[in-house]
Amino acid sequence: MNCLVCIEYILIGVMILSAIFAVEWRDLLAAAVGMAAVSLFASILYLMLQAPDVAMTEAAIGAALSGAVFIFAIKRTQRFESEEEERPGWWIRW
Amino acid sequence: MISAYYFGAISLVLIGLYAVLVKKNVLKMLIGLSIMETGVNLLLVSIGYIYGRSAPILSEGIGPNQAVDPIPQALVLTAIVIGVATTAMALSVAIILYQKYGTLNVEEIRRLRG
Amino acid sequence: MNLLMVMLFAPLIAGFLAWLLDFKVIREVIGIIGASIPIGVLAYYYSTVTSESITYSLTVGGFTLGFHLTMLTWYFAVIASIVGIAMAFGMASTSKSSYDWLFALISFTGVLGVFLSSDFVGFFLFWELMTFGSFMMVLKRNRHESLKYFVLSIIGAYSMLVAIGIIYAKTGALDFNTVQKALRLDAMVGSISRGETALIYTLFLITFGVKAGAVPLHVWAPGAYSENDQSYTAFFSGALSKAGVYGFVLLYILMGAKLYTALGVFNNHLVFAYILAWIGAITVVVASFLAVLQEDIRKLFAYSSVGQVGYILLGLGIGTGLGFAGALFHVLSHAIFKSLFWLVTAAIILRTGKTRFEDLGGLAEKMPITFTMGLIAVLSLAGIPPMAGFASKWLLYEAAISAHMPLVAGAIFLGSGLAFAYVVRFLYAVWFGQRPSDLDDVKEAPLPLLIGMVILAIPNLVFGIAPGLVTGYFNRLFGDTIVGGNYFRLVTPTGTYNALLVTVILIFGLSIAGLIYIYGAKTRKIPVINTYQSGNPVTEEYNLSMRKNFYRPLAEALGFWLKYSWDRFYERLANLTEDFADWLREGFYNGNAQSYSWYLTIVLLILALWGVL
Amino acid sequence: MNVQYASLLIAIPLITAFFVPLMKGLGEKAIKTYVLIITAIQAGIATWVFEEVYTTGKPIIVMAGGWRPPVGIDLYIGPFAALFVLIVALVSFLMAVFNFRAVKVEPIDKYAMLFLLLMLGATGMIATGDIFNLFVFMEITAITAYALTAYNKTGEAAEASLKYMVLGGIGSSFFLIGVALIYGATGTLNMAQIAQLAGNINPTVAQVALALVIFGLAVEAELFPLNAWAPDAYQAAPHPVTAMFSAFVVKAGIYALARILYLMSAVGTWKNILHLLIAMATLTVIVAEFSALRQRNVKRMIAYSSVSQVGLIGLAFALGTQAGVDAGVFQMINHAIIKVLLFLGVGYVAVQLGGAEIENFRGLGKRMPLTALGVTVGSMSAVGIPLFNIFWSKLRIILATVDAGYAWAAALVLGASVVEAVYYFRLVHAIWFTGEGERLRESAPLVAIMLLLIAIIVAIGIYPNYAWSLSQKAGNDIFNVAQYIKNVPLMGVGA
Amino acid sequence: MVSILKRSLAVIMLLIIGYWLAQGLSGIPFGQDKMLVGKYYLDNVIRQTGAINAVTAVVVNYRGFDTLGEVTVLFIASTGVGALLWAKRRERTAKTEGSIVLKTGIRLLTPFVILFGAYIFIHGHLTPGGGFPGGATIATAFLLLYMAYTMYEIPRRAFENTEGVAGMSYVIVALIGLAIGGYFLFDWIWQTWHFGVNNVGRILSGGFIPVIYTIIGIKVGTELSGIIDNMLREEVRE
Repeated sequence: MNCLVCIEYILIGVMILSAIFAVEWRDLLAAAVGMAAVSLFASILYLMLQAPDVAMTEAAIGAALSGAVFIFAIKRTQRFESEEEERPGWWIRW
Repeated sequence: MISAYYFGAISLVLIGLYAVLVKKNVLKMLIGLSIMETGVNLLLVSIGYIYGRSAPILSEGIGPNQAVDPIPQALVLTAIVIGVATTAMALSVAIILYQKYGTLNVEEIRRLRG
Repeated sequence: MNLLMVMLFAPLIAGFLAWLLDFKVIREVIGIIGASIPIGVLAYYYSTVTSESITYSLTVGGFTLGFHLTMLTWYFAVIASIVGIAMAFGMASTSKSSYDWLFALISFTGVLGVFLSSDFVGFFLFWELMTFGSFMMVLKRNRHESLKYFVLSIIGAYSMLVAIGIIYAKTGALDFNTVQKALRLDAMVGSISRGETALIYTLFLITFGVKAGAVPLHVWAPGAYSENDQSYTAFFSGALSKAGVYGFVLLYILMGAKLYTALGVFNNHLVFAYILAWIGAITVVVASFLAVLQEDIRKLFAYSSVGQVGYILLGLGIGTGLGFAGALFHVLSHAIFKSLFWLVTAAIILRTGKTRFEDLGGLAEKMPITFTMGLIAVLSLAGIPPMAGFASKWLLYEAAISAHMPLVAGAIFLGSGLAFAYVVRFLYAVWFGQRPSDLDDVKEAPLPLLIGMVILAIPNLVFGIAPGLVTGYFNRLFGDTIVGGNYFRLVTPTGTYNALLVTVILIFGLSIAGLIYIYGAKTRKIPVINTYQSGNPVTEEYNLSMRKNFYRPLAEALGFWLKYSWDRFYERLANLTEDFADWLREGFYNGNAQSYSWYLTIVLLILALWGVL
Repeated sequence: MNVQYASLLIAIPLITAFFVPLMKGLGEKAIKTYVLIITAIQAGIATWVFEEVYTTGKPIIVMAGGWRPPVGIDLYIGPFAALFVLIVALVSFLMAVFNFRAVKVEPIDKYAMLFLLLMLGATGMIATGDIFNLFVFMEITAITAYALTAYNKTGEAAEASLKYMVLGGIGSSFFLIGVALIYGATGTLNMAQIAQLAGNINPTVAQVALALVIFGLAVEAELFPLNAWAPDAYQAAPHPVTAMFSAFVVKAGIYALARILYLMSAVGTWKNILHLLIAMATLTVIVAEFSALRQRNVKRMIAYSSVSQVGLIGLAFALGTQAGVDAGVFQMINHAIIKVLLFLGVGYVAVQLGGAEIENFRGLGKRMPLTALGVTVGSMSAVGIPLFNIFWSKLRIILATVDAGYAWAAALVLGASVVEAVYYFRLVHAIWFTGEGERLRESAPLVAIMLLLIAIIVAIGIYPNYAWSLSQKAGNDIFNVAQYIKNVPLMGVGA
Repeated sequence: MVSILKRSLAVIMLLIIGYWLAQGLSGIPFGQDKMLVGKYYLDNVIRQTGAINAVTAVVVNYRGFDTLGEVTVLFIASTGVGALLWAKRRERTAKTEGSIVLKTGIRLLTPFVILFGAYIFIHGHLTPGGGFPGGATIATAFLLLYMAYTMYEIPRRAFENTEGVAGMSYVIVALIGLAIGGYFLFDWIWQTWHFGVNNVGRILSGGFIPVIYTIIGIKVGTELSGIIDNMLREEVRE
């Protein structure tokens, strides 16, 4: 196993982790940032998959603009998920 | 055994779908959809990857036999833009919903039923 | 353009013209002309049709619609046409609306088309057209009743559609000739399984049963017949319900052999026919009892119609040549006497505006011609010679006896008795007795209506005195001597009926009685007053008279049975369905976007399990 | 004339939609007239294409960029596409007339753009011969539909749009996964080439890919249980848009479904997918009919009815026989006509009387007799009464269904149709035999449209031969995959 | 409790679906050469389109129809957002002005960011990037302006018109192709005029790709800025 594969695995792992965080975080702002992070990691992966065009587009549109639009929408609605949702699982409580 | 990229892509799709299925907040569901789209895009690009080849930019030193498949990349370019378009539409709908219903909980947004 | 098509579409076109040219007299004239063309064409074709059948075909939507005029279809078409023209005359007086003309004549075309079609597509098409026209007639007057009629008709139509579909899938054909040949062949080969045959049979049974008004699918009939223009009801009950009967005849022709081999024999009777016979018998008994208990003229005749069609089914179900002859004869006689009844009812309602027995009485003096017509109808229905009704019932009875079906014969007898019971009531309560004071200025029925009645009364007498005219036609139709004798005499294996002789004797006896009545008895005219309660004041709670609750003791005796009503059963079923619909709707379309995405995931899961397992 | 000019079908709506922002200041009337003119032009082009395809009998293959497929994207305008592009254009034209009355909510210029692009999306979906291009056009249609559903900007509209969006989003994501799998397995995106290569795909991949693609399209095609968005969207959308949804947006989805289904018929698990689709279609009909039964809102009721009729089309397409496909196409034509009529009538009543609740329909026969006539004819046709057009297609479908050996499906569908008959019956009764009211003035153009549609309905009902022969040709276009492959001038890349 | 059940049910279902998808994907080996049409593109891209970047050539030229649709989708999104968030009068409601560092920085940066975006889309046929990221970069410039200044608003009318004109020009370029070469979206600059044939690998080559990418870049930039603008302005009632 060479180092590049290592990095790949780590990146994919982190991407999945941030996806989980994006889904589980109750603070929607944080969740939107998490989503943008997923896009960002994905764009690095695109780069590793020899797709620089896609990487650029994903970074510019998927991560930056999409995240920004999400943040604006959150600003115009509500920041937290409503309260009747039960306490999140142990893996997220910290 | 499938590749790590496939694994990552499918995981993203499933995590996104999970958010749609379980999270009651509309914005959370939309985040889920967005993550799903990212996953699908990743899948498409990884299908086009070929070991040991470089990006399909045929400048000096890179001939037609040293480049990866350009088609999935072209498709993903389109798909990303479509994804952001959907997201923007969805978010403006969510804003209207919040104005009219005062909540973003899908269980309360159900005037149309039956 | 073929003359057959002219005849078929003349009523339809006349209907549309009458609807468009909605002016008082023009409308009626167009309608009557349109309705009288078919009988003219049929008369023209009489000599041709006895030697060969006439066919014609159209191509519509990739389907070929074939039409044929054979001896059988000619017979049915003539019945429909006679009733149709009588209806047109009746409607000229009773109906003031172009809407009625349009849909009545549409259904006329529908009925003719059903009789003339020689393939399933045309048959179904005209079947629907006829249903549609009659449904629109009911819809205008009563929503609840029309809904019942509608739902049952649709169920019937769709059953037929599925049955036709199965036949098409099995034989690859839709025209009667090919289907008949294929099914006859299949009776030997047996590639259509028993279950499938039974399914087709059941589906057709539902379809034709609905239209013929066989118990338990009769629930639409009383309401639809009574909540209607009574002139149209003459056609509805007289001709349209015969389409169901024709369907059963067709069933015999097309798949008799197949049904025989597939379903077998029980007690020396064909099973499928036996079922039909019993349905007929039950219909006769149930409907006749219910008819007796009615307090409304329209309801009474409505149930009576249901019951009389039961006779026809019963005759068909006997399954012998004689049974067929009786049934087909009864088709004719029921059409003419029941339509006559309805026209008489129409006249009564037109002139008095009343429909309940308790409000009527003593009209014989005011409407003598109508009364005479009513009398003819009563005699015919009750099966008193020398009317057509007697001849046909006699044939049916003979058929039941010779086929060794005593129970069925009993049903015929019981039905006749009950029929007598209710017509007597009609005869007395409407025409005789004390006349309510508000009916003192009632006038005779208008001329067109009388013409219509006369058109129907004449065949009643003619075919009553010369029943051999009809049976002779049947003999040619079957190509075999089923009922012997000449014009006036009917000879069957078990008995003989000489109509002319009976008539002569009857006229002779009646004249003697008349002479005695006029000259012999000392009569005095006294005003009729309500005195037959032995001087006791009549209390409202137990007021039994010929006009009111006359058969109440019977109703009390039948109380246990009357508790169960098919009508209520269906209503409950309908309510259950609606509740189920609500439950389904609220449960599935619950408004939650999340649940909807769960549905999507479940479908994915199904797909996945499919792939994984 | 160069057949490549058929690409104007795509170009005209696009360029005109892009032009709308420039005429923002001209006011509402001008923009609506503009849309009317554009749809008329589009209808003209579509008529030309239709003529061309049906007189020569050859499909028009538009090759974008001059690249022969599979290198470039081709538009395959065969008999089916020619017919349906024409229907799309005509329906849009009629609805552009209806816009004058029905759409009052600002901003009209945006509405006009979305309206034109909805037409474009459906046209593209029907015409395209490339599976990813299909996805793009599907998204154009879907996103336009999301926007138009929410266009009224009420809470209900936004809610309906949200549901549509969530379900559509999931559907399109999985569709794209399916496309990715197909691409990965065959290396091409051209439908004809996929059909050529379909038999060689690894069976597992083929099974997953076909299932996912069908799943994604079934969401658009409103098959149970993926149709939960449909009644809401139909109810909340502006009236002309609802008619367009029912008349061609769904049709485009179901066409795409059928097209891909038959293209992939070489796949091993094809029969299983057919069984599943038949079950889904049958359930669609049943559930939708029952749901419509006690509906108070007539627009929603007709929406359910539309869903059920579409289920019928789905059933016909899923039979896997030539007869079934022909019958399905026939039903598509007829259904488009009657649903335009019904939604036009109901929408007009809702505009005039302030709502589509059944109460507003009482006495309609006296208040707006011609509209009432339109709704009545539409209802009677929907039930399948002879002399109206749906009768023929329903008959064809039932015969085909039984012929294919699915008598139970036919029986269930017909059983559900009894329910349909009941609720239409109630509507017709409420219109003609209850209630009273003053006679209102009815708009002449709308009445003219309704009378035209009634005439077409009755004409097809009495003389279905022409429409039937058209649908046979169109059905053959879908069913006969070998012919389709032969018609596309494939370049022979890799094959 | 119900919720935990629901969650676990969802997880189980998703795992099964995931397994199924993975099973399907296992039939498509990762990293292997599976190209069919792609190979053709790589072999012929320079000769046929004059672009070095094969992805760009595929996006704009070979599969130009997709891109046209893609541009339309974005146009729909901006239109749709505009239609949905429309109100008689709207204003920005941001309270906090950006810090002085941010303001100054952005004032300095904006022209460069826009220039960079333009660079990206003009060089689309040579280097990675193209109209979409380029346009997005331009939009980012406006996003930064919005963030820094509470009162800043884009010239909306002009932007919308630009959007429309850009879209129209795209279609017109395609229609010129139809008129000149007989095919919609035909690359008339390269294939008919043979413009820049000797220039492959430099900016003045690639047929209509730079033209279209410029159009797309402008269009995407204005559209995305329009979306941002629409999201940020809220309805005000007098």
